[in-house]
Amino acid sequence: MPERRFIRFAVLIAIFAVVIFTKDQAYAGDGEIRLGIAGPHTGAYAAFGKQLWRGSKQAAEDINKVGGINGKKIVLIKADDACEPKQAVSVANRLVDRDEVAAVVGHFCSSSTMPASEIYDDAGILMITPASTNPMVTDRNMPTIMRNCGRDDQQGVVAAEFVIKRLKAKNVVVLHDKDTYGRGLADAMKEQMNKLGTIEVLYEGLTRGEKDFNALVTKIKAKKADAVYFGGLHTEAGPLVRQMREQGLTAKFISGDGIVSNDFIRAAGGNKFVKGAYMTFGADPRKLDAGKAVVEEFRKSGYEPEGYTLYAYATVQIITEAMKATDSIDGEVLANWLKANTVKTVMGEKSWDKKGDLKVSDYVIYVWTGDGKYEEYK
Amino acid sequence: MEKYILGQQLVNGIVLGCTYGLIAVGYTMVYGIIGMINFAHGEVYMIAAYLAAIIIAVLTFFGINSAFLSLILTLAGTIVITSVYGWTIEKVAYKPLRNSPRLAPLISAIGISLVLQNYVQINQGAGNQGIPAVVSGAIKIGGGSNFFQITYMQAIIILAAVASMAILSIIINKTSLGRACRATQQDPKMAAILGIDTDRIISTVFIIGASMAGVAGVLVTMNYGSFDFFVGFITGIKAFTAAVLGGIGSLAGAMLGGLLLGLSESLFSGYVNTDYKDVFAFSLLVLILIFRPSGLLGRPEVEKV
Amino acid sequence: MTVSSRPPLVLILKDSLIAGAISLVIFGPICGIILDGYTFNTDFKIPLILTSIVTAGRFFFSFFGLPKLPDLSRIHPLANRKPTVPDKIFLGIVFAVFLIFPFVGSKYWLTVMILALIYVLLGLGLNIVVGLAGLLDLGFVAFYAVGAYGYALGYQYLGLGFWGSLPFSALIAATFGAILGFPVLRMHGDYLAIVTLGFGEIIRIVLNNWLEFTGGPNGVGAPLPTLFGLEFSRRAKQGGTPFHEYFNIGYSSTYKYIFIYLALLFFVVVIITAVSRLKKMPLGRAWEALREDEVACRSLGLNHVATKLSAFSMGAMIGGIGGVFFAAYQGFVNPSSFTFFESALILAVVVLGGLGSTVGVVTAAVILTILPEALRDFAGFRVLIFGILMVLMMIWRPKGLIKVKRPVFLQKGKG
Amino acid sequence: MFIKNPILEIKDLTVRFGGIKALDKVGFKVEKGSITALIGPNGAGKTTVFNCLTGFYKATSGSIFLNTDDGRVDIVKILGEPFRLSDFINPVAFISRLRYKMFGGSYLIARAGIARTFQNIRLFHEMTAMENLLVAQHMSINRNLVSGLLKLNSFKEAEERAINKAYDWLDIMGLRADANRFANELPYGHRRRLEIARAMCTDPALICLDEPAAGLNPRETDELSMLVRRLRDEFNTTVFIIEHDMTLVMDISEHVVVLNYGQVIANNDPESIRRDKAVLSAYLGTGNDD
Repeated sequence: MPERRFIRFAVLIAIFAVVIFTKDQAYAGDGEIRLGIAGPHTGAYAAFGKQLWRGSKQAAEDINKVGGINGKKIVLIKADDACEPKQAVSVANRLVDRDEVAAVVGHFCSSSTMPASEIYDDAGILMITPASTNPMVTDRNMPTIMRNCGRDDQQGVVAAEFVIKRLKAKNVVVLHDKDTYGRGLADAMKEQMNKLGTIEVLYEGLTRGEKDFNALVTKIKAKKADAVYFGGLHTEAGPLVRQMREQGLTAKFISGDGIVSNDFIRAAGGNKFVKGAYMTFGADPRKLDAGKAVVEEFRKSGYEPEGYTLYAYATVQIITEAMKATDSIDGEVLANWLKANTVKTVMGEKSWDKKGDLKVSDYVIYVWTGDGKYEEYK
Repeated sequence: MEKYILGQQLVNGIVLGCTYGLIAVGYTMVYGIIGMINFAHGEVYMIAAYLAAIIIAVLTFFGINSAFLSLILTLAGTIVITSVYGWTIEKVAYKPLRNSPRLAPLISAIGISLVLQNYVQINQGAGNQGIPAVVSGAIKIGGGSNFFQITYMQAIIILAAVASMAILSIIINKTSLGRACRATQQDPKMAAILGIDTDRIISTVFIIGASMAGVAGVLVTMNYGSFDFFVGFITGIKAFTAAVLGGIGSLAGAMLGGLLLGLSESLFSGYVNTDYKDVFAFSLLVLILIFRPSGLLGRPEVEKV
Repeated sequence: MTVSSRPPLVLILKDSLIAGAISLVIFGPICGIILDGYTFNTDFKIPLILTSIVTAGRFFFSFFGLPKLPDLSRIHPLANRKPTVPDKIFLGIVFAVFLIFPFVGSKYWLTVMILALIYVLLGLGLNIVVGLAGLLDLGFVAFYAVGAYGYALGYQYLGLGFWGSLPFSALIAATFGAILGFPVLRMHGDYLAIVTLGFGEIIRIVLNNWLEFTGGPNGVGAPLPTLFGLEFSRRAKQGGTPFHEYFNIGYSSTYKYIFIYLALLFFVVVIITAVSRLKKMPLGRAWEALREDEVACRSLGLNHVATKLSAFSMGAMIGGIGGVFFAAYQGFVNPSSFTFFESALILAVVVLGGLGSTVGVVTAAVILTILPEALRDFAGFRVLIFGILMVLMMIWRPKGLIKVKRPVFLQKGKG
Repeated sequence: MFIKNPILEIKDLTVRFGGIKALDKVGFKVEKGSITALIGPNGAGKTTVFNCLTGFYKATSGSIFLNTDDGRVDIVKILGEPFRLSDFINPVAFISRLRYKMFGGSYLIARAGIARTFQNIRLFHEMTAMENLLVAQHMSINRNLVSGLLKLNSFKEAEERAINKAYDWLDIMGLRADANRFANELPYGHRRRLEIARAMCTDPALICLDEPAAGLNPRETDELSMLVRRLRDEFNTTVFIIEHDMTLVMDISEHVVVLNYGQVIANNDPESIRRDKAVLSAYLGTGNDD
């Protein structure tokens, strides 16, 4: 008898809807402070998601060991955006509403950070990204959106100065991976380089996810380039530099903090390929005394705190400090405090300007040595 | 100088084309036999890449370092395992949908490729994986700064492509298995009536396709040295494009399409612009399909009235 | 394999052991040997567990037969049948649930439901092309993108507001549909598929590379929708008065979502009605006839060219509207939202729902959007499970969740 | 045989598939209001003639003209023919040719007044018999989107009329019971009749039936011959029929055209066809008569 079936079905839907949609309403954890760790925990960039997670996890544990934030324990919530804007927005809403986090560490990809930050701004929650270097993140004057890493324009400038003044390169090729981060970086570098009076011989974008750049490399060769700047991530930088070397191209290779990961070596398929590749990156936290102990801790657990691990760690510290000092979780309050004060972190002293960018961006040049490590280039 | 650059670009294009071709075979054969786009095929290639790295690692662990030996063993091992993968995927995801609307398997294929990607990511980690250079060195043509080269690895890829094409066409055209395949392709029902175990044929085709993807996976990975759980996707799309370009269902077409795609990509990005090379590739596809609606070597479908 | 015909135990055992062996080959290397640089660590626990699960499962199923799954096909599609009274009750309840939902549901689920409704729109659009006209389109995301960018760029360059750009974007999307339609008219089945796929990619790449116009990968900001000049943002950005100030109530971003949701719901209802009427109209019938047999159509004087084009542009138009809402909801668009996977998802909505069935599309869209969110608690395994469920659902109902019923025509007066 | 008022004029119709000549300078006329049969051994090119004049094949050369009450139509032209040198001097001709090349096609022929059925029945299987007939009336009913979407009366009325017409045809074919059944669940004979009904719903001046009796049992065949006559007598539609069943042909047709190896070997009334030597030899193989 279909009639009944309909009504039963409809009623079922109704109940079902009311149940899921209302069950996760009131759920305010007491005696604990929740932080959302938002980033690509799955998907093509999960490697970086892992760095964020490891860093923040370590930080939370260490802080909780010494009594947490004014007695309240830190609880971390993994929020996966897979670097997709669509997911970033819904996960941001989830953090705000369902998990009722006090602050957010993340996101990673600038393309996710921007739409997500709208939500946090709206809800007045503090969001500090340890990795999104795209200027637009903080240029949209949202009071509670801050960053604990440099900006592409700062980074690009450093790179350009280095290429022109130190390497004395004449024929410079500028490449990018067509993505927010990579292209922003490449454009910033290009701009500065042009200011310094050098016009690139080639400016092109390769496709993310591809492995074969031989055609491009041959083209670079034809341009007689003596330096190649690449704005992008190690996943493409590796094969690119390998194929350059394989085709006997000796031009210098310079890139940004997107290749700060031992994955870069693997992506290139061996140390001999990455040897002598330069990159711009914040003063290596692993070298700072402030970080020594922490780094040791990581290494004990058999994990090399590379890339953004310590950035995430520091970000958690920063949020903790702000909350301790103000004894509040209101985004505006925290943000204002941070913009007025200086915080000691595992990465040294950090302080912010009105926009929420770091006052001192300590970008320096690193060079990959042949033994699977990178060291500051003096 | 110029002619060496051109030479190099041609080499790049041909090598890329061969890899596309090898993978396209899988698409084209499966399509030919059950008329379905096997979107999970690219992921089999990705699995092959991992297997290659794993086997190499194990071999070096047991102290086997001779290039030749490890190449052969890796190929053999990978082919076997990917074949099992191909067979299983067919049994699990497609066989239950054999007589359902033609879009159903397409969707379950998409599901499978999601599954495989994440299955590998969860087990092997999301990070980039690498494979040490097994074969190194190159044949240089020209001298000084004016030369173009074919690395031994690239040469191997080309040879492998040619060889496997030859073997496959022999299988398809000479053996009784091949005859059964073609019969099934023409008319599954009739073939079944004539006592051909069509299920077995279909499985076989999946196995062949998967092992081709295996070969491609091993060689390409050795050539580029790195891979991650995401490589299957882009390569898959490209290979599928190649298969269609050459006329889906035709072996030679797959290879031809692959080469055409590879060359057009490398020449366009070499002499025009890298940003738009895919736009060019796809536009080329559209143009060719407008004038040859069933690909370069596909047999045109006559409007039977 | 059903309970009735159970093979002898020996065979079952042999069968399960073979299954076990195969699964060992499959899981062994990938799960057992974990790469670590150029060396590896072994951990054979997982593969062994998995293998034993498979073996046991295989044994269990071939011994007891597969579990019977409930059959949804009895739930009649309401769109293409003369609705009877209980149908109307049913529809009413469903609609009521959708209507009251934003006021009871949490904001998070509200946003999820907004996405779901957007997918309903996209599904309805693609359903016209694939389900009715039978043209396999793997690049539908292109029109979605065109719609979204039409809104964002239309605001940036022409100062078009939300309501202004709805028709605008819809029109542009429809035009793109027609443009795509022309070259592909001669192609059949899967050649069409790959070409549309290529078209989708081309659109994305162009959006990504044309920095000067589209903002490239950085994307463009899209304004929030307004209602009679009332804005839903905390501070007025488009020179109107904020909603909450106008009614002087405290600000909450929920208002914005409720508004978007309701507007979206309105459009969904309108389009559902439109589509279900189209099916009973000459055009809709022409589409379906075309799907069934092009030659016969031509022999009846049906202009197949025009019909195909109309299907393409009609579908594209709906997709474009979906795009506008997406941009409005997102407040920001950039090319990475319009990848091939998006097209695949929309196609999944249509196929899973049951080609040509409107109710099916709605159901499938809601399921496929809620599922990944509901699975968030599984963290890393989320997408894996999603994939598995996709396959299972397909195997469970290959013809889609809802079976299409034909409209019934009775002659007035006579029986 | 003298045709005073032809509805169809075929002149020197030649079709080549690659090397082989399927039709070689075929020429004949069809009297308006007649029942004309096209017969010939298998592979003689009968269906090819049909496909040419319903536009599924393009003639290699030759001309086909259709004279309906609304005038004379050049079938080859509306199918879109290759450009000629003269077009480049004469823009008008050029434009018209271009127009037909781009937008022309077989569907225009149906609109000109030729309907057809197919040797292997081509119904819309996943649709009901009723819908099949409604699709066929596509041209005649109100196609205005707006009025349809808003369910304006104009649309409702048009729809009403279409439904009634469809039902009338179902009655004529004795298919009323099948109105809302799927086409593919109808028995074979019913499908044949439904296809004819569908063709008739386009109000053709000329209907081409391609082996309508194939696979029918004697009783159904008799019904069919009745039916064909009705089509002509009641709806004054000219019937042009391909058929193998000689008794049927001789029974209903007034004019018979015989094809063999792509050539017209006889073109006359049934009686004389019966006695025609060429025809006999064509059918009985070698030409050893007497």
